[in-house]
Amino acid sequence: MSQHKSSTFDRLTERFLRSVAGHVSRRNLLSRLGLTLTASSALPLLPWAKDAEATPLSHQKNGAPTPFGASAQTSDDQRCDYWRYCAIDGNLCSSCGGGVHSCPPGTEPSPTSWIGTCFNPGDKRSYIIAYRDCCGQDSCNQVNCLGTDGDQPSYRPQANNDIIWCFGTSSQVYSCSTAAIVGSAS
Amino acid sequence: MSQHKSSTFDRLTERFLRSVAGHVSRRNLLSRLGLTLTASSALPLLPWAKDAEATPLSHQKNGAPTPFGASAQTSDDQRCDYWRYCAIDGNLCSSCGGGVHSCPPGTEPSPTSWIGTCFNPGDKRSYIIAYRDCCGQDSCNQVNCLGTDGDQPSYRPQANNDIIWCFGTSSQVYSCSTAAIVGSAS
Amino acid sequence: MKATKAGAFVACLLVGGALIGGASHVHAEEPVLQTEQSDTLTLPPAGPHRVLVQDAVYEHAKDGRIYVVDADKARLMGMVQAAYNANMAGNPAAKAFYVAETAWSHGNRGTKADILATYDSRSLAIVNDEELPGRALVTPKAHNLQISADGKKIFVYDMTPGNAVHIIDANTHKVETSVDIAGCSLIYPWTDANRQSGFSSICGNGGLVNVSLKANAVPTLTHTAPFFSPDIDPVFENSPEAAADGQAWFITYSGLVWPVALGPDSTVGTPFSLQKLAGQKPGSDAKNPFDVAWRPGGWQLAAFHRKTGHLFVLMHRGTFWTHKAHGQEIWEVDVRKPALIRRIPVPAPTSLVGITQDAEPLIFTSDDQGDFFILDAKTGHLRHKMPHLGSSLIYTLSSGE
Amino acid sequence: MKATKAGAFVACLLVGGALIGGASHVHAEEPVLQTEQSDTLTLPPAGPHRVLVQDAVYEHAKDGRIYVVDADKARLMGMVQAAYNANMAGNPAAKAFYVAETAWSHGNRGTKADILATYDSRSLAIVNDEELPGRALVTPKAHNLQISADGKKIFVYDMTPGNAVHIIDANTHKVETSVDIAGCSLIYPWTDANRQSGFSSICGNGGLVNVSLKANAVPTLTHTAPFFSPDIDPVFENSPEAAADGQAWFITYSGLVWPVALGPDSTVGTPFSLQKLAGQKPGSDAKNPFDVAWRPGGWQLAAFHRKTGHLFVLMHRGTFWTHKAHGQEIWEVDVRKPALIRRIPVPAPTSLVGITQDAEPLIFTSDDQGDFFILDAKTGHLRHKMPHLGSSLIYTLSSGE
Repeated sequence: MSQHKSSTFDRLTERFLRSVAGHVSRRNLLSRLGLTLTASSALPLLPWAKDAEATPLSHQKNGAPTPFGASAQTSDDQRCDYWRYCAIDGNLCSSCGGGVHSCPPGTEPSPTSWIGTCFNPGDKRSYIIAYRDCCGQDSCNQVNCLGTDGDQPSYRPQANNDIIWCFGTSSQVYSCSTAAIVGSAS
Repeated sequence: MSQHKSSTFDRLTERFLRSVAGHVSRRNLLSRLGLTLTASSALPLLPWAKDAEATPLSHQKNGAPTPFGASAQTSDDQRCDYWRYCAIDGNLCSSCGGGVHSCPPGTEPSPTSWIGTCFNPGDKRSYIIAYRDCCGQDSCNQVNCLGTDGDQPSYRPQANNDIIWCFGTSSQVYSCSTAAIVGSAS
Repeated sequence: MKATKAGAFVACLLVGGALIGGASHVHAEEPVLQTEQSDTLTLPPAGPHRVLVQDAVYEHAKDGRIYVVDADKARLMGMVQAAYNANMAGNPAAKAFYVAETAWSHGNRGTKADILATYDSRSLAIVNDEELPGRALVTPKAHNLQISADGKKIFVYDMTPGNAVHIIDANTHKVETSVDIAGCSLIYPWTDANRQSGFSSICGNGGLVNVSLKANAVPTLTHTAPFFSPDIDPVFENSPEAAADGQAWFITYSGLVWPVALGPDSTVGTPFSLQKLAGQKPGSDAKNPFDVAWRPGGWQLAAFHRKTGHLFVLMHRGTFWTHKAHGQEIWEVDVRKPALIRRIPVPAPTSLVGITQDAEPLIFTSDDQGDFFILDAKTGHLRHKMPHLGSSLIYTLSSGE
Repeated sequence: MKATKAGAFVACLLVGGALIGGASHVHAEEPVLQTEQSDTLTLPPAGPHRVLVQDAVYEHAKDGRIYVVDADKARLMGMVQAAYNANMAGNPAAKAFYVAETAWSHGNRGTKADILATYDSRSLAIVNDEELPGRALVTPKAHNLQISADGKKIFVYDMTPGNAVHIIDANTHKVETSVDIAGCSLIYPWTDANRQSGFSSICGNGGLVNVSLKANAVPTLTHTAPFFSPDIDPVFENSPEAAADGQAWFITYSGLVWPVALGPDSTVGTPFSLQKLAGQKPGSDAKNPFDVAWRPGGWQLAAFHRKTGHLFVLMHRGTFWTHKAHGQEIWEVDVRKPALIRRIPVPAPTSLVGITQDAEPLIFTSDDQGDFFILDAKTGHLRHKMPHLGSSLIYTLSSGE
């Protein structure tokens, strides 16, 4: 009955995530994340690369594996159809005084994030994007976007864009979301 | 140079207000207000009656001493032009689950209030209205009104509708405003 | 001495008021309007059309709230705070309902408090304001706060990002125990044939974990084999389920409905396709994301009327990965046959569909302006629009739901 | 043991990332986009067109905020919380600015905290988060939080409903002393010819109280005789004043401007009528409320450009008691002559007018949709509209103001 498929890497990281997450108290995990990991290295990567690869060519448009990618643009990171935002949910930090991978002054990037795989129409490659929330100030409410490519429910947390990804920051109040390239998926 | 005029009553209550307010610590005053006064009896009345009376007849319309009163209605207490709302500022409790002089469930009427004098086109009388805020829940945001008849700056606090009149309630969070008749001014 | 002054102050004011009132009767024939007391209203007992409406206030989430609405009169009856990605649970017709919320002592900073607030359903007074060991901070999901069918236990989902469920005694308001549900999330409570209670959660592998609760015993966990693929066709978190009999209807992004009898060993039934019930081909999954079809989507995207077994699902036209798009129609399905009963157009694209549980049910929808719509479920016609009830209306909770 | 696991976890992920990155170069000729670090931006040094814009968020006041705006580029550069009828003070070009705000530990209940937050102007990091003995809860008024001209003292107005001003040392952030100003309110700081500092407050009798502050001495109070009638023609609380020279321009509801030299013994000058400067008859006061005329009104209803001595006042057509109506025009007045320089139409009815203090000044206005407008003060033409910057834009604070 199961249609479940997953790569070895996937299974390994998932099992690991669960083993860490299930047995570590909140404060322990938070402090450990905060103390030992830098913002860029702490990504629990559950890559969506395989899904892009799994999409047959007949189901692609302009080489894009999803409808979002097929109509995305690469020049304006303050619009929702910017290619990296295929799975973003929330305020664009680039419209709030930050940048596409920079937090606005007065906020702090989360060392954890959810992950999407987005198609760049410029080089026809797909990239793994870490959507790192910027935390500590309230919702900045300039350009708000909802990309849902590969967005899964919270029982797949690394692919879920509803979670306030402010684990390990000094305040868990959500301000905006960034979209940093953390790897190529093509 | 002064154009100041005031009734004896005015001066008395004002002097009193100042003597109480100036020398009593916040917690003392609050607890005393909360413990010894009921919602209806604790009104520091700085009546605006004299202003209505001071308006020459040539400057009245339909017997109303102000433009608000001249166009007010007496049937719908969920609209801003209801006669009692001549000096209200905020959400109508009558639109939030309360009534014109009743707080919505889950909120608490302030034992203190600001005071307006409003003209009732129904009986052509002016009444002193106590605008008692309902406190404890957040701004309920249904029908929001700003009546400014007789509204003076906060250096005349009993005539100022900007102040959060939640002194003496268990939470000073503002939800909505009521408009209770506390006397006739005609 | 200060106390005396304050006393004199009050007396003086009362005399002032009386003098003014006394002077007034000379003016006109009509009786002078009487002076009025201030009071606080209490709600009448709830009928089946009392509904709680949650407003997440996405732009200012610290000020989320729950509106208490009389859906017959389309009247707001009161509200309570539901701060920062809050959840609500309970029955507006019962003695109390619950709000799980989060606040910080300095607003956006300072000490964080995760709270389970208990409200009296009639007075909306806060009965208990318990601080929790934690709760998941996530755009609100109904199955992050649930109550057991007997009303005795409250379940709070926590994510640190580890996964746990805190079990709270509804009488004492204290956490009895916390259950680790590693790799799984959400709470679907059930009661089995032996009146044994527990809950199931959805796991990242496409299966379920079933948590059995026995008095004075450590909770026991069983796992159901994976039955769906989270990668290819996940089930919606807001799929409807009834705690009383543990019957869940897990709806997938593509439009399949998995009937699952939840219990200590949950039993997964055979799925049916919503689109096939409408004579259409089944919706494609992630392997074919470009296919445009009618698809389920939204936030509170489905509601279930228990007595008739009718499921109401928000549907829209779109490709795969449009699972959060607003519904354009409500598809009413008899899950017992299964058969499509009707397709009801909505007054405005909506992320929310709700239903009351009585024999004359009302349907609820919303829109992006915070308007709230009340429809007659029998005719599908709009009965009331409550303009700008709030800003981000995301959930309804009706009496007896 | 747990720590080791977490370490292995990170290593595993980094290897995973590297593998994926490494495999990609076979696909296309173009270089693969590089992986990126996350960081937090810091503001460049402020020029004269850096402006703080306060959003009271009336509908959700717990989530009030202050936007930092580059008015040349019409660009939002960051924001900080300004909760529940907050006030802001300071100079965006200085090292720090201040926000006085109020929060409750459980959002709308629990422990109340009145806070004076100090923000670094470049990083927007919170430098100090001092709890205050209290502050006035009132729709924000600029003169409820002020700084002495030398920047060494911060003044916080409190109302319990008694009236006091807390004086805070800007270095230690501690309350040095609290001054009772019974029957008076608001804070207009001044420095006199002897570089003696203090502040004046407006009293309910139409006069001022002047509070002189001397190092290591009890503050001394003097009273100025009443010069206006609060009943008949009150002065606006948001009348402009400069701490540096203590020169205030108290504008009345009817349209009079009272020049007052604030100090230990404030000197009240002769008022002039704004309407008379425009060749109109003076606006009526409360004794004749039906007269329709051009009148001052709004919230931040006036701004003062110190170097030129030009006063910018929001004016609208209306009867008396319309003192909170939005402005339809900005009247630019040279207070030294006095003379009306220009009448500038606003892009949309506005409760706010602001001005930068440089030689190429910009004018700011807003509207009810939270749009922010930036005008060239020399031409009066619109330079930029920032759509929906916020929701209830009520104050601006420019560099050097």
